[in-house]
Amino acid sequence: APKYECTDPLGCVTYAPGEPVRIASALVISGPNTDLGVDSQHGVEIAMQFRGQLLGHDIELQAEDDGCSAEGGQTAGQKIVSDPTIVAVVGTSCSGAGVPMSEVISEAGYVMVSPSNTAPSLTNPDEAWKPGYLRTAHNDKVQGKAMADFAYNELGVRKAAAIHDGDPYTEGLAKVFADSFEDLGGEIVMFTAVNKGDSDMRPVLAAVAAAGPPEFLYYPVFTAEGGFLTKQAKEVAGLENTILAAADGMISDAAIKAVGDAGEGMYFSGPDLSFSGDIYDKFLDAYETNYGSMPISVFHAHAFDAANMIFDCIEEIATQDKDGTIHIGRQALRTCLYNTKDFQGITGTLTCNQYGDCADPKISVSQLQNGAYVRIWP
Amino acid sequence: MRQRFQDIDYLGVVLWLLRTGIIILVIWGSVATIIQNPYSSKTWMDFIVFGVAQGSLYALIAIGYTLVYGVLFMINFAHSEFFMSGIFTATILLANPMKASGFLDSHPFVGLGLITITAIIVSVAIALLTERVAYRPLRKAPRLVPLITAIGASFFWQYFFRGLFGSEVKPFPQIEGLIGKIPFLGTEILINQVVVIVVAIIMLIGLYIFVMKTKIGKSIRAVAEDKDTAALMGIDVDRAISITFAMGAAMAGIAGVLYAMVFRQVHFFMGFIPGIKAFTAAVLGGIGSIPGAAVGGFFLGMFESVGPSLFLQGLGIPAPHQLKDVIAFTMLVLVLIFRPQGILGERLAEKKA
Amino acid sequence: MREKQNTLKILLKSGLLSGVIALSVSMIGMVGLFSQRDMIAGVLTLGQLLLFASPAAFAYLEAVKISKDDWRKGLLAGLFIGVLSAIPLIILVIISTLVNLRQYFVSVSDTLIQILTFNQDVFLGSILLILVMAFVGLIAAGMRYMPIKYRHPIFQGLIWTFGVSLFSEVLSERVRSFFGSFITKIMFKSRATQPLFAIVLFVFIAGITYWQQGHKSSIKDFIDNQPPKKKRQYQLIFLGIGILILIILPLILGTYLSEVINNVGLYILMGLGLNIVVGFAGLLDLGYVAFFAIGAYTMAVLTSEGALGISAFSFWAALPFCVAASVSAGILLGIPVLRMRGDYLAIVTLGFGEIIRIMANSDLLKPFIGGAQGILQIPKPSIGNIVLFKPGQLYYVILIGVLIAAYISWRLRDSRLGRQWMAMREDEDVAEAMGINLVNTKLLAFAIGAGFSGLSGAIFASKLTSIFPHSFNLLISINVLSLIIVGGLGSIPGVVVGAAILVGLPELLREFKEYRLLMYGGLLIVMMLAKPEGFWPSTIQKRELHAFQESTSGNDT
Amino acid sequence: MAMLEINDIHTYYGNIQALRGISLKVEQGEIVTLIGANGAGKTTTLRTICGLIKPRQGSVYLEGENLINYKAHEIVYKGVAMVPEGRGIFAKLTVLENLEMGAFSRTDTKGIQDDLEFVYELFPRLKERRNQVSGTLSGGEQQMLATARALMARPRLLLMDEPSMGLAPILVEGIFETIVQINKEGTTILLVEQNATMALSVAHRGYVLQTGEIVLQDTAANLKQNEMVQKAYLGID
Amino acid sequence: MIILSANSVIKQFGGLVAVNKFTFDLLEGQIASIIGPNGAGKTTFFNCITGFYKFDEGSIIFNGRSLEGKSPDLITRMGIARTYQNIRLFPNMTAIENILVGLHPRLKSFWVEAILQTPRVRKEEKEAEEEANRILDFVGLSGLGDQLARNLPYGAQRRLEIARAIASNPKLLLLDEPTAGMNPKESSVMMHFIQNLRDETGITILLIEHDMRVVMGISENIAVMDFGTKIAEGTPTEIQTNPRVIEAYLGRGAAAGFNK
Ligand SMILES: Nc1ncnc2c1ncn2[C@@H]1O[C@H](COP(=O)(O)OP(=O)(O)OP(=O)(O)O)[C@@H](O)[C@H]1O
Ligand SMILES: Nc1ncnc2c1ncn2[C@@H]1O[C@H](COP(=O)(O)OP(=O)(O)OP(=O)(O)O)[C@@H](O)[C@H]1O
Ligand SMILES: [Mg+2]
Ligand SMILES: [Mg+2]
Repeated sequence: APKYECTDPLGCVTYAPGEPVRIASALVISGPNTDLGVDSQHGVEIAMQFRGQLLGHDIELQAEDDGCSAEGGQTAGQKIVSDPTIVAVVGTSCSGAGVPMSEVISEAGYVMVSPSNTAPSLTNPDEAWKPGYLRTAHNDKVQGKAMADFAYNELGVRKAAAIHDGDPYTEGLAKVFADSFEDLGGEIVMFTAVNKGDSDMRPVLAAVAAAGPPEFLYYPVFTAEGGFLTKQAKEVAGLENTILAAADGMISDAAIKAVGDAGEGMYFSGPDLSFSGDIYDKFLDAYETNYGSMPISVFHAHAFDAANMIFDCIEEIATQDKDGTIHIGRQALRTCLYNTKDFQGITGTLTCNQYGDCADPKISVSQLQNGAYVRIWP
Repeated sequence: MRQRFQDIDYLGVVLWLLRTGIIILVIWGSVATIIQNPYSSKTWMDFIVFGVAQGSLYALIAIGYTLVYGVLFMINFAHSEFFMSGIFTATILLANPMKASGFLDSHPFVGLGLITITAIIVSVAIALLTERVAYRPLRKAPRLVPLITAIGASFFWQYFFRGLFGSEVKPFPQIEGLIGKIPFLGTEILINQVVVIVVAIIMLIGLYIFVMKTKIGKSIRAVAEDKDTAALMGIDVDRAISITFAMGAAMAGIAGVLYAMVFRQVHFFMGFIPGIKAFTAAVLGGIGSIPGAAVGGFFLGMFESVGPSLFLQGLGIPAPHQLKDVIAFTMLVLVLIFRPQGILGERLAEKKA
Repeated sequence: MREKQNTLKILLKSGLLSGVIALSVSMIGMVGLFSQRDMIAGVLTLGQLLLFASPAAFAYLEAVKISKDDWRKGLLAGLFIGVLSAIPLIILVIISTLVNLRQYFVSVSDTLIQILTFNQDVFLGSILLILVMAFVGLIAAGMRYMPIKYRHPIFQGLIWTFGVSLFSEVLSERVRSFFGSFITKIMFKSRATQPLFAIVLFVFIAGITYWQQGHKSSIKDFIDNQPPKKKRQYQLIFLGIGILILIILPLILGTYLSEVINNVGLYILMGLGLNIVVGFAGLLDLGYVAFFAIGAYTMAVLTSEGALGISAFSFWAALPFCVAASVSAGILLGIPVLRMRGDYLAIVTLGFGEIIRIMANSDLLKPFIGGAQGILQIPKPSIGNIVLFKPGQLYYVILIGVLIAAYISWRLRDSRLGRQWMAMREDEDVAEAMGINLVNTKLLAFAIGAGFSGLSGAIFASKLTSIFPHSFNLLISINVLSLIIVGGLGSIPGVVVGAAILVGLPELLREFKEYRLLMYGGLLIVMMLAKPEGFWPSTIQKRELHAFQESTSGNDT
Repeated sequence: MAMLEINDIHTYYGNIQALRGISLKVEQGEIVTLIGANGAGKTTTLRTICGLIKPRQGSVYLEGENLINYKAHEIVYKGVAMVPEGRGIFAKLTVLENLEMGAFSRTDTKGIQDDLEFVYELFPRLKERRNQVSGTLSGGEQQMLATARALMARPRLLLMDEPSMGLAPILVEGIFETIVQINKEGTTILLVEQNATMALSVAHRGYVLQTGEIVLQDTAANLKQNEMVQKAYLGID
Repeated sequence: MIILSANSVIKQFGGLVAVNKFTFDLLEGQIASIIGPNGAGKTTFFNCITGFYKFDEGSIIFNGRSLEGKSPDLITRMGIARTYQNIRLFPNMTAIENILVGLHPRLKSFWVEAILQTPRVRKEEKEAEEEANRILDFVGLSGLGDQLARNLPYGAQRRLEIARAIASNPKLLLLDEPTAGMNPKESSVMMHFIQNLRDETGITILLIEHDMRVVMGISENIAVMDFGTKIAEGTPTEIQTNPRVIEAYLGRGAAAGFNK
């Protein structure tokens, strides 16, 4: 038989018979944001389980840690690209890790699909976008705007305040919310911040109360700070009637417990989680069996979709020898992924643009009612 | 010429500029804020109460740093973990199960008592274990060595408890009877804040009396001054040091319970920032001094609570509360420039010869 | 009679202690997690190794306390310790069948119980556990009674086998790139060693060690025995080889390990700077990361092609400004803290580090340095048209930085300024009375230390191409301080050793995940207890430690 | 039975050997002095007796009981007190608190009160200053305090390390008078002194220490006349 | 010629007046002593001279220049060196290193030169080393240069402290109880050493001492201090017989001793 010759400009990955197709994940699986990454990793693992084999090859996952930091992202990236048998990456969890990692991945000719990077800069070619980067997570611009929309139009509030905690994700989201809300004609009475790790939020809440008090208070932070803000807001004079709202950083079991009664009636923006369909039911079953609990954060579905997008493309573009050896062109894989159109995933119907924004940006708002998130909008 | 130049105390000039600069900035900011008058006097009162409550917690934790520092001249980085371990354990093993079973609601104070005792026991046990394993063998080593083991112990315990109880934020139940507000000087304060402040003050005074008046307290002070001579008096130095750790840890354990009462959630990482703040408070007040730790704690709590709104808001600084730690540390520097020994620190002899 | 009681006390104490430790590693989830990780494929998992480590260690250490020479008693003791070690675990297993422990202790999962009971039911599993633990204790105690001639090679063999197994992921990647996948498959399976290879490795190392015992001659002895002129020649040759290795290192290490080395290098650079401040001048600085941040931000602002950048500067043109900015910051910080002593200094510098980080993260400075969103699009250094993109290329930039810093440190240490620092460190008042201007001397230490850190930060920013305030937290300062002390305070090679241990090792052990910091903490404690003077102590540190030993020996004996 | 008997003590600081086989005896009611050059090991001998350093070899008997396995603070309970070199007062504690620390090993409140009166009588100056923070006392007063504090333990054996060091001549006389007086009250004293002339004039017997070894022992009167002692320690040529 | 002139110096600690209007002149080349009861303020006076304490009132003029407000390092560079009542060597540095630190004010090299290893630095370092060894020999510690200061015998430490002090080439040397803790024999040796030092170098020496044999043996002028004030000044014979001094300081016994 004629020997296969690789013509792909970025090179090819070849798997001999019996060798597994290797993909990597680079998610945050240590440190304070562990839940986020572990949940996504489980999503990838279930996708692998469902797929079983790719063109007669097993699939193997090399799980790396992005540490939720720029350094962590870069190191994980270097580790991945030092292994030529890895064909694609699901990651990163955190946008901060995504920026340097996408650079490493891109330069080495690999491809990565992030399940949970939401920073606008990552898919902006004038800022951080690099060829080979895609994501199934929504862009923050969408979520912030959606929340503003909901507050202004749906709840009819005109005075709002926003608080962030200095996290890039939180800050970005709060900013987009504030800008959008003002664009809609509302008034932002205060845009302020706390620090990660703070516990006494009363002074800042009192300042917010004194500034308005706002009808609506949006703090898209994570569980710990969010818990403090929620509980203490109820205790600060002037904020008794303010509507509280947070974002997907606080959509989790732990968050429900952390806010307790104080969170009753509070709103949460986030990717639409009312996933439905057979696949998702099967997914949840598998999740429960494998890990003994229901998903702990929101991005498992995005990771599942990301992995499946990659698998689909591999199946589409790989060339197979008679003996079962497969060859995957790296550029071909990239092109295929960027051309993804109407991909039917758990998170919706995904279509990627030329800068890798693939999400079907369905943002919903849910309300905490009797200790459970209930989707109320749209 | 060179001589003349050297004679100028340019350091003094720079220091003068620095502190005058800070003071002018603070005054300017405050005046601007007051002119804008964004807050009612009730809000100001709130800020003060918040600050005092937070300060009480800092003070209680700071005691542990100050006691250990006074005796061993060592920054016990792991102290923040003594604080965390007690209440974290008590919350998971006691408070939440008691809440679930309804016991806590039917017997709130018995329950709270049990939680407190458990928290103290765990904190003290962790402290004694740490002292025995990581500090005692290094008592006479160069000073930075135990500092490093303390840092190591801090990491170790943090992640030990994370492994044990998980990384999630855990809720701490509300205690019936401590919910609500009471009127106070034209404003209302939360009952749990009152409890925090009162308990903290009682504990601080009690501890001070204990250290100054009782035999054990005096033996600790003697050990602090000179271990060999203390042994010559018949004092068991190891025991005295263990007691010191235990007292500090017990205070931290109580601080943990108060913290949980006010903030109602616990986490394996919850000790880190209060720990740093409390150590700052201890230094601010004059490390080694018990009243100093108390004063430092209250001051720091006040700076953090009132500072951003008073000093920064008027200057039009965005998100002033984000900078509260900047204020806290700047105030620390300011105080130390004026009083290098801290607010109540003992005069380190001007310079010994 | 009393003797017997004593024996029983020792055994009970060490057995239960060992059991509690085994229980702890199980309950915090380490055993469970690491059981998924094979060491020797199909034979031994890391989790098992961890579980058996404590009875093995206690049996080995305690058995001799029972009887120094009667090995039968010793073996019995080992057995006993092993059995006792199993008891807390069995209690855990039994309780877990009665109550759902997982609602309290998240790591006590069914998987853990299965591991502890070897997938059997509670009764059988417990018996098995006791037997296995007893066996481990027995073997470990037995080792102690083995003549050193055999014991030493066995230990060496074990250490190497476990070491290679532990690092098999990285090693297999290297082996593959050098020798191809066929050989790799013989040696490694996924992230573990193949059993056969493990055996061969063990036998080989043990054999070599055994053989070496008879031929005690080291290269050092050989050189020391040469005449002075020859000796110098040999030293030059070794220096040459050393430099050559440094130059070709990235080729040997490959991409990932080069990346690790680069990270270590940046820490070495910082460590060298902090070593001047803390090690030479004795000023405890806990906010050292501030200068790193300032160097990084200066580089970012000057070179970034994004919205915030001035972009007119190349990496090389910006570098002096970065160093200058850090040096100025060093002096600026130095002035208010000059009169503070000891730990007052520590907390104020800590505050300074936090102030810098918070300001960088603040909305106040966001228009200038990006706030939480950081600064993106920082170009990598380039020489001519070649962009130093790969870790293996950036390596040389870092290497040159480290060499320059090390050279400066070394020269300064032996200079008049070095003596000034040393004197100040020993006794500030007297140093001043010796005519030393404390202000200048301290400020110089801060400034030079800050300069190294700024350089490191500048390279860091360029290496990462994007920086976020988050990267400049207190942990970095703590890490740098720890590494210079673990390496040996005041020692220049110590910085390298310390960075390799505290930065390189955790980097390679990424798979320990959330237990990395726990192990890091434990490691710090163990290392300081074992080697309070550090791994490569400076002369002065040795002297101080000597004083420490002299004064403690009295209390210990 | 001798009050104190030490046999063949070898004490080390790390690897430096400070004592090379010291043996000496102090009988009940005696004042015994140890003289020797700087670094001869006098302080080390006292520290070994009271347990602050443990010897590698040798034994220390107090009225027949071996002290080697006791820690320093336990030895205090056996009736040994020391006035350490450089006085070692607790500078931040008041005079009274210092004295109370001296009685730390005792629980008989009444006895302590009596002894307090006794030392106040011995050193009326301390009574005047009882509430002063002791760090601000003058050198001589601090020396009185250190001695008084040791007496508060009501020791049977009192070890004194250079009580006259750094004191004004007028105080030196006073200190030696006090030593004699304490001894008369029934306390056995082992005295280390540089001021050999004075020491030998109050002591009953003396030992001469040289680089960690006893080179001479005799009655105080004889030692005073000894030519070698005169030359080496009394400065009489 | 008067080299040091203190005029009505006052130093207070809180309410305590440690030095009270102390006036004292020191002639160049003299060996003079300050004596007085414990706590009289002698060491405090030394600390005022050397800039360790800022005195509250009065003036101290050294070689025509006021010492007021000067920092210790400057004062050392002006030519005053001292030793301490409790030896304060740099314990973990060797004897030679201690002296090299003492030589500091005489060295000129700049730290940048040290990095570049300019010939000037090398020359200076070499000379400094030689000078340090010379001083070591002079104080009689030849061969002990590589010993850690901490490990030296007590007497040697005292000498090393003096060596370190004279390394800066001072015009005035302040010695605080140089014979404390020495036996009579050792004190005599030290006494002769001090006398020699002055005779050979012409340096002015001011010492504080409680050992009357030393004080009376070598001092040319003695000031007696009590409660911070000067209660007497004069030659040894004058002082020995001064009733106020006997009353406050010497005691009858010591005074009687001199008369023997
Ligand atoms: N902490 C220590 N570390 C090391 N060596 C020591 C220590 N203390 C004392 N030495 C050494 O032990 C020896 C005996 O010292 P010791 O203090 O007992 O002498 P001494 O007779 O009391 O002298 P002095 O008259 O100076 O008080 C000396 O050589 C001294 O250097
Ligand atoms: N830093 C200080 N703070 C407060 N009081 C001090 C300080 N330094 C010295 N004193 C007090 O000043 C007085 C004089 O002390 P100084 O040390 O000068 O005495 P001295 O004459 O040297 O005595 P001695 O002969 O005992 O050394 C003493 O009462 C002392 O307690
Ligand atoms: Mg002595
Ligand atoms: Mg004095």
